[in-house]
Amino acid sequence: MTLTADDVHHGYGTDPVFEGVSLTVAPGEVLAIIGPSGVGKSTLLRLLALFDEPDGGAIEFGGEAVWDVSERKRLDYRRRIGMVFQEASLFDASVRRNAEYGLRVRKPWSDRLRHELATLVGRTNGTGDAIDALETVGLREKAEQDAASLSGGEAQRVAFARALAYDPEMLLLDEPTSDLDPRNTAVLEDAVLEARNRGIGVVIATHDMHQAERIADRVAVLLENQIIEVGETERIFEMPRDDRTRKFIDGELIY
Amino acid sequence: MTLTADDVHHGYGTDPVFEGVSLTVAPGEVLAIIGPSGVGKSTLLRLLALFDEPDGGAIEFGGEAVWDVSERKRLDYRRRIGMVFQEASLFDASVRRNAEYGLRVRKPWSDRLRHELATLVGRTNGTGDAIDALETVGLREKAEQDAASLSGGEAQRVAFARALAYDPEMLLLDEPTSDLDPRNTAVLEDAVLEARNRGIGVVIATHDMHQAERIADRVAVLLENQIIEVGETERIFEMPRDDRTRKFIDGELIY
Amino acid sequence: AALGDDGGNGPEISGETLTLTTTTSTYDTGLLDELNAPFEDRYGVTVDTVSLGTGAAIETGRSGDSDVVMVHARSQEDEFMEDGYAINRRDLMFNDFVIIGDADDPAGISGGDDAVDAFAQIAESESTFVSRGDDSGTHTQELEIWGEAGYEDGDFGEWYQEAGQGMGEVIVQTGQSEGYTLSDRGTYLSMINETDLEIHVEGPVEGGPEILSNPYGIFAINPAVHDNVNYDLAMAYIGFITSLEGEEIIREYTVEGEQLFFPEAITEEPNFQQYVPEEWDGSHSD
Amino acid sequence: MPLELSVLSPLVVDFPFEWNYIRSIIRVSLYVSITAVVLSTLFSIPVALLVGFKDFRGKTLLTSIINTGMGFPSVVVGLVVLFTVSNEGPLGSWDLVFTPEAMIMSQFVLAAPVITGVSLAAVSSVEQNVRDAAFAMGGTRADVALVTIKEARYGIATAVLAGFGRAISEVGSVLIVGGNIAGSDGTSVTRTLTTAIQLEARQGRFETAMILGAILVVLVLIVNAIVVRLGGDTGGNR
Amino acid sequence: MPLELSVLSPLVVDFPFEWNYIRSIIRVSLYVSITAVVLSTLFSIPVALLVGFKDFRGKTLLTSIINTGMGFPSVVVGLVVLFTVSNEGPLGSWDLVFTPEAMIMSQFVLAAPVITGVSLAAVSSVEQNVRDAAFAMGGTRADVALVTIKEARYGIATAVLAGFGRAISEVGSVLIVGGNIAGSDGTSVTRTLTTAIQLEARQGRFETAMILGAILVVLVLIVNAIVVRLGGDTGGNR
Ligand SMILES: Nc1ncnc2c1ncn2[C@@H]1O[C@H](COP(=O)(O)OP(=O)(O)OP(=O)(O)O)[C@@H](O)[C@H]1O
Ligand SMILES: Nc1ncnc2c1ncn2[C@@H]1O[C@H](COP(=O)(O)OP(=O)(O)OP(=O)(O)O)[C@@H](O)[C@H]1O
Ligand SMILES: [Mg+2]
Ligand SMILES: [Mg+2]
Repeated sequence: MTLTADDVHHGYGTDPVFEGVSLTVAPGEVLAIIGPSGVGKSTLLRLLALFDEPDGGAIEFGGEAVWDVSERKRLDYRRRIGMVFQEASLFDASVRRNAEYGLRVRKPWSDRLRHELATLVGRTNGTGDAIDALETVGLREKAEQDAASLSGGEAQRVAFARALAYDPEMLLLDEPTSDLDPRNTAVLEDAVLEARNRGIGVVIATHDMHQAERIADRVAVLLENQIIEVGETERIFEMPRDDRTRKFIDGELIY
Repeated sequence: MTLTADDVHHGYGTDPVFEGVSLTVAPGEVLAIIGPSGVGKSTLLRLLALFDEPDGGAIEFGGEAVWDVSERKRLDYRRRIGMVFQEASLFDASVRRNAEYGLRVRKPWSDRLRHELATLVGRTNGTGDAIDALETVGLREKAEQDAASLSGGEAQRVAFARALAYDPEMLLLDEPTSDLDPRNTAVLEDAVLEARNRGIGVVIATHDMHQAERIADRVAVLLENQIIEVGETERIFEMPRDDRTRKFIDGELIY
Repeated sequence: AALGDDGGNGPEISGETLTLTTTTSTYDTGLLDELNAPFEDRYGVTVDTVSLGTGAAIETGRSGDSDVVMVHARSQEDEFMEDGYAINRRDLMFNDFVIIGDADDPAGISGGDDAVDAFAQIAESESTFVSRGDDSGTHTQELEIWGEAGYEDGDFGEWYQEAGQGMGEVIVQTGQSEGYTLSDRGTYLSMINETDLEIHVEGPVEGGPEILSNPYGIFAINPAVHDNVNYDLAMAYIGFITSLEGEEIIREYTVEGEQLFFPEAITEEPNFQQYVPEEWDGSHSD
Repeated sequence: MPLELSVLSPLVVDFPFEWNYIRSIIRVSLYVSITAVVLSTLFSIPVALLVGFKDFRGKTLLTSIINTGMGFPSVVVGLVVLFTVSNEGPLGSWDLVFTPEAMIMSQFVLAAPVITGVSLAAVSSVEQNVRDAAFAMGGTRADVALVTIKEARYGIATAVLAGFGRAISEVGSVLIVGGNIAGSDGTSVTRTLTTAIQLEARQGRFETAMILGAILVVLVLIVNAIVVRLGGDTGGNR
Repeated sequence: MPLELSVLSPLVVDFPFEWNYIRSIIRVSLYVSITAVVLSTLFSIPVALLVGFKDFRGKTLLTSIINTGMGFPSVVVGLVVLFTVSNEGPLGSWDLVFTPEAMIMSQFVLAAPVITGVSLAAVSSVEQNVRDAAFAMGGTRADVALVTIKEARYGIATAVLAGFGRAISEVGSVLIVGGNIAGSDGTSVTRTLTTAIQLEARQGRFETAMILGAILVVLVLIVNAIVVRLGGDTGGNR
């Protein structure tokens, strides 16, 4: 299923953040969004995750404008998207319950109630997929720890596992490795590539140019309220058409 | 003034995080602490910032064990330290008030009260140093924005400016550029180096090996509850004595 | 100093405050404002009137928190005197109790002049009866009538409800329950515009039986027990309201055109009984 | 000096009540207040969530009105409920005057603003990003509401306890709509602990009033302990 | 059918009071409740901060006791204060019986647990990392406390309003310790709006009780608006 932003305008109050942004991400590809701090990467990902209705333009999922359909239908779309925020945004509960959350909300209420009661009386069985996802990010043994007591990088990995656990069709990642050391970054990148190979579309906002080079199939450059350039990763990094792109990549662009 | 950790032991509950960590940072040098996610870098910085008393060992400032002196004296020490957290941890107020905070708490209560009253009736004059610090991180024009509405990278820069504003003798930075693009990273690194040149001692916990190479005079490698190696940056990166250091730097070490 | 117009012979009390505790039913008739205003003017003092349940009013005196107490519960007043807390008790005035109830009169007691019979009829017809249930003067009197009718506490059925509240609340409650209750005439008259209840059996003021009479007493708190009480002012107050002038104010106080209280402080007979507990045989209780 | 004595030695006073009487009063008190608080909670939490997270014109005004409700004088609430259930009132045919159900109505009116107001403050302090996370993981509105309640559980438990405290401790309205009725067999019909305390105090029996007060306080303590246990939090730390 | 009439037409009733009388009652009500709430706030917020952020044995118990205090029956509080200030009590020589100051004492006891309990929930929800930041920037304990209060300002404002609501709306204790005294010239000495309402209600004058109730509610609304303004928050969003 293709996710598309079509000439999207958006802003907070009177200040516009974008003026006409268009973007497409297809199944099985990784699209990196790069751009300086405060340019609107997180805002764009929130729009793609169907959080807020854009001020103008359309977000389309499989060709359908998601803000024109019923809320019920939009919920279905949302449930096919996994989102990892820039802040870990974990729930005040154990790591395992965090990782299971997406699976839990997809179950009928009767099952959930039964499961809560079982938890109350102490009989709980961890959901396999959630534990698998924690395993992927190397935090299986932290499953019963309180999420609030995790280190910065651990929290970030749990947030990633939480989105991976329910196996979405589309993954939106906002700086998912900003707090990670090289090895854990590699683990996450492997997981992203593995997801892509399963046909999942991935959008990743990143500041790490090396990361974009390593995993992105295509790169979109967000600058001055617009996507000034989008193309194959190699092409963008090696021969950017826009001079500002080159300057930004080289860390010379001042904002 | 030299900041020293002398054979420090610490942990949460029964799980130890360190078993005997010793470390010194002198005025006018940048010490980078590197190590995998969850190893205890943030915990160590909190100890150096005099947040928590270590379970064992001593933290010394200018040769004096800071947990043996009066609370009043310790406050003086604390006020000579600037700390930037891994999370931005901004106050729910304007960017300017965040940046001014360190200066504000150093004023006598009568001045503070007078200033609050002036603010209430609308007559406020931004403190020069705070505005300068915001200028340094390129956020002067965001001074009146609500801190809660900043982007991830903007918040991180404000947190840095907040610690810089009151001109501490020692700067403790926990992943200060994790959410920043290359250009803003360079701006912060310049500010750090400029501070070092003014004789300020800097400890920076970072996952970015390139960053450590760029700005650190010395590097300490934290692994397996210990500092396994500490030395000149070039030496650590080019000929680490410990095999684990090399593996960690190359991103091969699995935890 | 603003001396009173008693010529300055009495103790210097100008500017002081007298605390009077009384029952809610007495207070709610509004009589006390009529009495206090001229007293305050004359002596240049202030009267703080606190209305409480009968028991609480007396208890407040017992701890020395009030200076003068006005209630209508002779047996409790007597006990208080015997304990040595109350002195210089005077009979002040009387009015009477009336049996009031729903206009439809389900027990058919209207027009009778025997309170005991009326109570018996209420019990037999199992009509709702709302009792004060709070050991007040009114409640004590009610229980006495029930006793005469052959009912002791505990003989009652579902129809008998103890409200445990002031007279005003009980009248409201009786109106809602379409039942009967015993009320002092003063409170009933002061609420006549607020209730549908009617008088079915009159008290002695209107020629009814003596068992429905309701005498009020007033006494000072013994300054030998509580040296902080304002005894001089208390006695000035008692003196004032049992004077000819005070009696006149009481006699002339009307609500809805009806006289509420009948002064009896000044009588032709000496009536020594007003100063001592009833049935006092002259021997010291110790 | 009986007052002084009574303060110093309430425990040596013989227990002055029939157990039967006390038991029936406790039963009425708990039945009325717990029912009222459960109903208020079911009403208040959704209201708090709606007001807390929807933006609309007049929101500040509505918040002020809710907070003002925390200061409704109980006597007036009692009168309003009395009018409603009185023979001539709109619910006159339901025959609710002087019944525990009427008391529940008035305590509902008293407790609901407290529970709503305090819950509103509690849910408002839940970080937007946690709510966003619930939404992003595919949560429906109900799921987001549940997550919010869980994050604010300590504040909400406090809200419920404050509402319960207000309900079980108030005397003005239950006296008016309940009538403080005890049957002639000495068991409570609409007499609660507070109205019984009031009755003892009217009669100047301050020691017995204090004993009833102590029973009430112990009951509240027990209920609080249960709510805290169910809330799953030891309070003070989150 | 006076009840029904009074419900339907409270507004056509002529205003039945002297302004002088009403003014003096309002003055006493506000003086007593505002003083009590200011004192409780000064007491409660430091307690809430201490309990919220210190770890000690018996913390859960203390929290339970505070929450239980929200359910103290006002009549019992009135009696306890009466004993204290009574001629024979420990403060007997201060001559506080039936004074506004005694009423302040009892409302303090009633409001303080509410303000403490709700503030405790509010400050507990302040993120540790914001407190840490204040400390790291060189803040003293007082500075960290101030930051915490500022972050929790909406919850604390709600706490103060809940305490104010409890104080100004209660009738049980002020009746006992204040005595509901009005001078014979028709000005209030210790009569508050609630005791005046109670007085009207027990005399069956429900319309006038309702009018006084409306005045009380309007007062509370005004005070709430002022607190919200001072709190600097429109409520509901942070
Ligand atoms: N309050 C706490 N209670 C229990 N365990 C904790 C607590 N805080 C941290 N920990 C644990 O202590 C370890 C060290 O945490 P710390 O935050 O110091 O790591 P770090 O090196 O900064 O990691 P990162 O690079 O991911 O930020 C982690 O395993 C973490 O789970
Ligand atoms: N709620 C808000 N109200 C007002 N302005 C906002 C709000 N949220 C974000 N902004 C502003 O919108 C701009 C874009 O923010 P956004 O978070 O999308 O940036 P970003 O590209 O993700 O930046 P970063 O790389 O620093 O995370 C920023 O300038 C920010 O200050
Ligand atoms: Mg962002
Ligand atoms: Mg860390």
